[in-house]
Amino acid sequence: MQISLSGIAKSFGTTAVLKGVDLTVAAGEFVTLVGPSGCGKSTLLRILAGLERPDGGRVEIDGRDVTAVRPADRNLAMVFQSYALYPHLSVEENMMTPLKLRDLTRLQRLPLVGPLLARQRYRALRRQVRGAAETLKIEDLLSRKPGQLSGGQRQRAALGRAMVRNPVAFLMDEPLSNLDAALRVHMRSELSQLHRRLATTFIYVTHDQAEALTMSDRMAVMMHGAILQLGPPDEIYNSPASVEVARFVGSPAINLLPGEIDGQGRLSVLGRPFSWAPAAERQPLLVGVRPEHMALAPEGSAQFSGFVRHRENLGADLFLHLELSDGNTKVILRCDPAVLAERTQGGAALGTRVGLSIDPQCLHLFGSNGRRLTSAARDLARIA
Amino acid sequence: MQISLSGIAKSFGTTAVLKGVDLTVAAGEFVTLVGPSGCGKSTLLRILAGLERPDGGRVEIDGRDVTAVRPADRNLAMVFQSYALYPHLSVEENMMTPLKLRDLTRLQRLPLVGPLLARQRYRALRRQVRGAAETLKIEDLLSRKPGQLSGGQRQRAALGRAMVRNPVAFLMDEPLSNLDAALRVHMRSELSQLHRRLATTFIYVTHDQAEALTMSDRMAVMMHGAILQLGPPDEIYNSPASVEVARFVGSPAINLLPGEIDGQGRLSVLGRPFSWAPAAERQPLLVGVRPEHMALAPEGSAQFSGFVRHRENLGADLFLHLELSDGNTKVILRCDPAVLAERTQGGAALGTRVGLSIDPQCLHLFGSNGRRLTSAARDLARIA
Amino acid sequence: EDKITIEFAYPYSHLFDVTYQKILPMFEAAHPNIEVQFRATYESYEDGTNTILREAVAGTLPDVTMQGLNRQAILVEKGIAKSLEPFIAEEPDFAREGYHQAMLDLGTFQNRVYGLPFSISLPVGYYNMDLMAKAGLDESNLPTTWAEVVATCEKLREAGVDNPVFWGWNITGNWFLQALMWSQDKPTVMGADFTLDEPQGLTALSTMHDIFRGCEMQNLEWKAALASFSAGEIAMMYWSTSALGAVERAQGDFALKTNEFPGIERAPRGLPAGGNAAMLVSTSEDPAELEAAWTWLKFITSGEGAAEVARTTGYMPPNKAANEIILKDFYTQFPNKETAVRQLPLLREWQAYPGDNGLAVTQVIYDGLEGIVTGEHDDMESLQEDLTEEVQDLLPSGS
Amino acid sequence: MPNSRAHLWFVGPALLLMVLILLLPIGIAFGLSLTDYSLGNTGARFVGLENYERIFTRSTYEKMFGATFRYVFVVVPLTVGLGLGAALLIHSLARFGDLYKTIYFLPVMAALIAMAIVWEFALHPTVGIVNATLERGCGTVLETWNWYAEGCARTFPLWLTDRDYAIWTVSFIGVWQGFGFNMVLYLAGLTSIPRTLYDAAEMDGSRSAWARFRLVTWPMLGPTTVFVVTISLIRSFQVFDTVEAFYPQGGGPSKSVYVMMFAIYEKAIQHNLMGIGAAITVVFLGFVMFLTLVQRWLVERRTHYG
Amino acid sequence: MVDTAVAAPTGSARLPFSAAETLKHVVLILGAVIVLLPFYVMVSYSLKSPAEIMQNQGGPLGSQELFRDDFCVKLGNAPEDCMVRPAIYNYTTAFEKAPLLRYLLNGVIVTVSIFVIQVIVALPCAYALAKLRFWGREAVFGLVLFCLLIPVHAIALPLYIMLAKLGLTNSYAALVIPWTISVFGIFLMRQFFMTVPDDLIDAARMDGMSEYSIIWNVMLPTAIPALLAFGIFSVVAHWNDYFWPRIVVTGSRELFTPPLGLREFKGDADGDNFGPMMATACIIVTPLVVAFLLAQRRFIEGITLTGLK
Ligand SMILES: Nc1ncnc2c1ncn2[C@@H]1O[C@H](COP(=O)(O)OP(=O)(O)OP(=O)(O)O)[C@@H](O)[C@H]1O
Ligand SMILES: Nc1ncnc2c1ncn2[C@@H]1O[C@H](COP(=O)(O)OP(=O)(O)OP(=O)(O)O)[C@@H](O)[C@H]1O
Ligand SMILES: [Mg+2]
Ligand SMILES: [Mg+2]
Repeated sequence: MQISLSGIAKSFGTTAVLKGVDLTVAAGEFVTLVGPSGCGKSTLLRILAGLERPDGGRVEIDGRDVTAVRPADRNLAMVFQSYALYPHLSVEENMMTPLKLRDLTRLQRLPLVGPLLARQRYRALRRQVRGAAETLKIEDLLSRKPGQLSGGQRQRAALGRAMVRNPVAFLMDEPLSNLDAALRVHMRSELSQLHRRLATTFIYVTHDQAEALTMSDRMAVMMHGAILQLGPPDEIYNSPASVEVARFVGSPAINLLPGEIDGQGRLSVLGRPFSWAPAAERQPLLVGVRPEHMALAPEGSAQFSGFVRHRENLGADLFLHLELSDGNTKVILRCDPAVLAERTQGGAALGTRVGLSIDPQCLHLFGSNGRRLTSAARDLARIA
Repeated sequence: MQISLSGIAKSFGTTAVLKGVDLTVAAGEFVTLVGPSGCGKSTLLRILAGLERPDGGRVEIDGRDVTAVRPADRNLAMVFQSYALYPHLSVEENMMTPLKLRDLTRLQRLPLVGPLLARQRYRALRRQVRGAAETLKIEDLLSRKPGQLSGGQRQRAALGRAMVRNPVAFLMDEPLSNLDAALRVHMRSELSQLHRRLATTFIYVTHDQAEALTMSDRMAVMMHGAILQLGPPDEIYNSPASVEVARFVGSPAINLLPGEIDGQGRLSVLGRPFSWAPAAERQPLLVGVRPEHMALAPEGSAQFSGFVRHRENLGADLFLHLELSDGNTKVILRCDPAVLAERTQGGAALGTRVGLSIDPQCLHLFGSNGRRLTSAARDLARIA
Repeated sequence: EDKITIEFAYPYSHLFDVTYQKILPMFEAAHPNIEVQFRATYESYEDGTNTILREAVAGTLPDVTMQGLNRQAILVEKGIAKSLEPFIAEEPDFAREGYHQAMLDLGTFQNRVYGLPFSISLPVGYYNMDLMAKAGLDESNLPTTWAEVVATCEKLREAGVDNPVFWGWNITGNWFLQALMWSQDKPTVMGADFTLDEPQGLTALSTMHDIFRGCEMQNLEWKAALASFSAGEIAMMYWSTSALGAVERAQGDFALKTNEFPGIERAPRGLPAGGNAAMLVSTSEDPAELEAAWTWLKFITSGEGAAEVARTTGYMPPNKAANEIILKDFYTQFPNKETAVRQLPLLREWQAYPGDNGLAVTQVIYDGLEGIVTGEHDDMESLQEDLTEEVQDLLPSGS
Repeated sequence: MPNSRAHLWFVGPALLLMVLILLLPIGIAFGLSLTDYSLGNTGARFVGLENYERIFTRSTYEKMFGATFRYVFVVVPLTVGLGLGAALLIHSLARFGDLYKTIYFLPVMAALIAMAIVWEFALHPTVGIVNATLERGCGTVLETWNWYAEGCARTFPLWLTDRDYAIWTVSFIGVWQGFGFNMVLYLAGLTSIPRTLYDAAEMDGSRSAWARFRLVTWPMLGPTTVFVVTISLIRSFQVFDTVEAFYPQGGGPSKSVYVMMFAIYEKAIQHNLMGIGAAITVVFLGFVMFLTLVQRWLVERRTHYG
Repeated sequence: MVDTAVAAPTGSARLPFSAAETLKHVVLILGAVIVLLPFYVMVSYSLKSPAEIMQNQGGPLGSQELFRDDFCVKLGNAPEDCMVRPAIYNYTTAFEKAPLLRYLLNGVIVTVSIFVIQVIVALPCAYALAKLRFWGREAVFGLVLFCLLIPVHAIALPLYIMLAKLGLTNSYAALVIPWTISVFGIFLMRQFFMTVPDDLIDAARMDGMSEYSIIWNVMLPTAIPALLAFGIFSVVAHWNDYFWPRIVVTGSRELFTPPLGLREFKGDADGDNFGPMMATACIIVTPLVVAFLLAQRRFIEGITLTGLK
């Protein structure tokens, strides 16, 4: 079932938080909304859920306009950053709550009398809960209260509460951000697998780009209340539509160097001419190079040189922070620690001067308005 | 000034939290204590600070036994996970507090009268604070209250409070764990640079191995109240002394495969013989391979094969989760997304069967007691 | 047949509960068709009046209420109390029931009877004879004037009694002032005129001043005074007869004697009556119910009903018949209760101050007298002046 | 649900009751304060500001303000101070904290009307347990203290009926009754101070408990203190039960304990002069509101929240 | 000077009773003695005969010698049949003369209904003030703060007149209605609700709960500690209230609340009946003490969470 948001606008007081956002999510898709803090991700999600009413625009689910429909009647399930489990109910009761509210009459919901009156139905509900719990491997925790669970277990219980009712879509607002790093990595793959298994639409909000990159079919990069770019993760990583997107996606962040296209249409970076012409008008540029696309090179064959100012060895990767010879540009480059150790005895000590070369195929060119030059090197290379 | 802990033991109630820990930190060194939650890192640090008294063992600073000395008299500075800034004082006042407590008399500390009585001294203190603030680039924030600062700024203010007094050493208990991912990466390098600039001893507690790996001169891996391995980060990454250390350090975690050394002293992994002999007795083994030391290989030349179960594209890296053909071993391998895209059209789709090869030089062998076999392949390779 | 129910409320449950418990069976035997329902008791006379005023607003008045003698006027002024004249007129031999004129006067306003007194108290002296003996006094020569009292004080103090006297100036604010005024046969208010400005007023104030200073009297609150007296620390205590029960119950191991209230230079010529009177405040239009209320009212204030007052409390019944005929042996048996009866001829009205500010006037006087005890006022003439001015200002003609 | 009208149903009843039960009577009181209404009268005369004029000119009312402020200025600092002190002591205890907590909270729970009578006995000039205990000290070194010697010579003070002592005694009982309440509030405040702040203070070189108190405890208790002081102020301005129980008539020796709330009660209910009673009510409300605003303004700026 | 830093380095080496700890106990015990003094007097008097009370004799528990019950004598019984033990007399009188059981029952009825209604009224209002955005919210909250200042004694008479006009005096309604609105309760609960995460409420909305059931099914159970705190304040205040019941209950004693039981023994100018009075006082305070002991842990926790930190 397709979900579409069109022209969604929302202001709080005088500040416009969303400025006419359009987004269409296909059935079964995993879409991630990513963006810096305060850009309006949560607000957009809450509007979709019906928790907030937009000032303008339409929300459609399966072609039906639900802009004015109550959250309870949209059949969407939401998982919150803080899990929002009812602290006084056991995990089982937590998971049963949405079912009860949907499937039972008011009488049947009564505390003590209800279960006696509708024994059959209760049994059915309990079966449903147990099923979801099995999927999430939390059968053993059903009788515990949220206070007695660890972060990851709470996370799963919250998922369970969302799952039991077979919603049209799952909405998740930074569901992993309260977990510690290792657990976050683990839950990432669990969520992906869950998505594959259930084949339900997931709309996932995060400000952690690693989550967005690894899990989504498509990701939307939001900033200042608008979606800047929407597409599959590798498209966004490899062809960011603007400097802002490029800067936001990728860790460590993309290196941005000043450059220009001269009268002959030739590119130069930091004053150094490059050997090909990106077929654009004469203009100043920002040239983006990801850390993994820079390499140490013997001083002779290097395009740039700089001093090692800091090195971060992550075991598998080594990040060198260089200060280029021009004195005010800093770049980060990634290398394999083993390779580096072999090539430079003891591995580029702090303060040593090293050469640097850039693969021209991997340059991202951004015009003075911050937008990507469509004729950028890499795209050309692809077409070729 | 050298700091040394010897035979530190500590129990809370009946549970022994520290079981005789020895640690010597040289002057100016950056030592990181890393380990899973609850292993006793904070307790050890608090004992060093004097906030907790050990049940047994000695704490020495510069050769002097300070086990029974009050925290205030040890001249150590501590930065807390929650920053522990005094919320009612401005950043400047926060930073001035330790100076005041140390340098001023009771009379001079009086709220209104004090600054009048000791104008000179106050001016000197303020200069000192300003100096530290400049180092940390928070001069503009001096008059703000902690509540008006962002996480990173608070972090720096807390550092500032520690710095002003020129302590013998900085003790830091997970100072970055309350920051978001991007800021954490940034602060990592700032802290390293600070360490280089001040050349003071840093003792740094974290459970985030990325921090430990990137910042420390030496890192100590703690588990269950004991230090399992102490050494420079790359030694720990490349030659983990035990399975536990190997499993803890590295992300994604090291792949562990069952193997054995047969009667002829030949190694086999998952039943597949490898072509060299690690010179050890016949025994079952656990063989560790880091994700970056595995590679996709054409089925023919591959040592193992498996099915792609999940893929995580982080832009710069791509992690493939494979299920090996034996049906119950799962491994993760890292590859370059660009390379992968070129080599396999569309890049190893889910469910496809792929071949896998392992660099035998990069195997880590652990005996049945979990300890590293000292004659492991890589070490041999190095010696050679 | 139909039972008529009437509602009735009275103050001081710990004093009068027992009285009504004894009266009620007798009444029910005599009038089986009337049922009397007791309401929650009033905590005090003030509480009783305030309650009636509130109930008048709420329209939930009882049929018969017992009000402090000096509180009757308010209810009459505000038109809440009903005149009893029509019922008295119906009674063929009302006088024979024993209501004598002095007593009826206590409940008479504008020449119409509104209240029938039920229990009467008068100021008396309580003496700890063991201590008095230290001053060389016995039953036969107890002080009869305030001057003698002050002289006795000195002797007692020499004999080591720190605290020889307690003089109950604070009882309901102005009762003892009226006592000193009536002693000189002077009413405290005449119409809307406060008479404290006359020479008798100054005499009254000076007498108090002499007693307080001459005896170095402590400013005790009643409970504290009672405790001190019971513990045998106070030799002479001047208070209402009504407290006799409480005093006897709590008294320590000494001989207690009550005696007539001393006077100024000579025996008093009059004393204000304390106590309460029954008033008809029923809002019912039903003659049968009013009749029933009257029946009850009459029953408790006359004959056997009234006699129970003396038997069960320190008060005396205002009814001649009850006192003289029924209780003859009773008083010989309990001589301490007889003191008040001996003072009966001195019975005078406990005066109320007219107008809305009546209660505020009492307060002004209370505050003034307190000033004498606490030593705030030493110049009685200026106090006389101040009090007169302030009180006159609050009285209707003054405004 | 921003679009629902739910809040009307939620706030409505409370608002309605607030208006009917609290604001309407205050309105009526304000109206009555301009008249000479007296319960039981059929009508009332409009007298303008005469009632207010009286309040501010008569000496009785001067005493009223005196007594009220004396009470407030004794009771508020002491209940707050003792509440804090007790909370600090109890909080730092390793054990038996619950016991003390319960004991100190007892006076809050006891019916004041009964306790007032008990106090009257305890404070009785001669047989009361207080003076009886003091008397035991006679003949010892304590006699060198002039005040004590005088007490021994005759009696120790008539705590409740001496005009020099009465207001302080009543204040003492107010403190006795109220500090347990503040203690509980402070205990709650103390439990929520993060422990690391004390660690930080320790590391910063605060050696004495007092330094840690100044640096951490007291500032962190700021919001609690604002609340406690506000509540204590309101409560002590509203003191009535003790005064009425001790001095049902007159408001203490020489009106030295004639606090405002008692004045309202005396005028409006005892003397049945609703006009003046209502006028005092209005003045009272004005005072409390003014003080609360001042206190908020003074303290709020220096208080740290969250 | 108080050792507030629990984490002081001496902490772990602390003996059960160090010098400092002992000193604290000394101070606290002294305080406790002063605080308990009137309670000691109360209990002690409830066991004594009138003479012993007045003369301050008989030690802490009274001599328990027989004394004559005047009331019994006045009813016409022979004096020798009316000899009673003080303790027994005081307590039986408390229950017989004042039908104290009935009063206690009334007290329970009144305090419980007051509390329940206060909760029913205050909880939704506090919820709306804390968690809903609507026009006029600040004004309503301002009104709540203003109403906190209004003393009951000042509005007693206008209120009485209003109730009288409705014909409600002398009824349970009269005892309950004026207290149905507790601005303190609204204030306290609002502060608490401010600390409840918005997400929890949104989750309930997503689950299909109406705003109304959110209050009772989500907020109420979460707020139990705060409610307990409020409950103690409310119950203590109304259980002990003497002023208001005295004003509105002028009819039958059937409606008396426990403190009014004291008035049976209050005699003003004519001497009180102190023994039974103190016995009554003891009986009245006992349920509260028990309740406090039971609720104490969560009670303090409740205030801790209400944003008064
Ligand atoms: N109820 C509200 N009232 C006023 N402003 C609000 C409200 N909710 C959100 N905002 C503002 O709207 C902006 C967008 O908020 P939103 O919660 O959607 O951001 P976000 O992208 O989810 O950020 P984060 O990553 O920090 O969760 C923020 O500046 C926030 O301050
Ligand atoms: N004051 C205390 N009382 C009782 N147990 C304690 C106390 N402090 C710590 N512990 C226990 O001691 C163990 C070690 O605690 P510690 O805080 O040193 O762990 P840690 O390594 O710092 O963990 P984390 O990474 O979660 O901070 C834990 O199991 C903890 O529960
Ligand atoms: Mg958000
Ligand atoms: Mg820790």
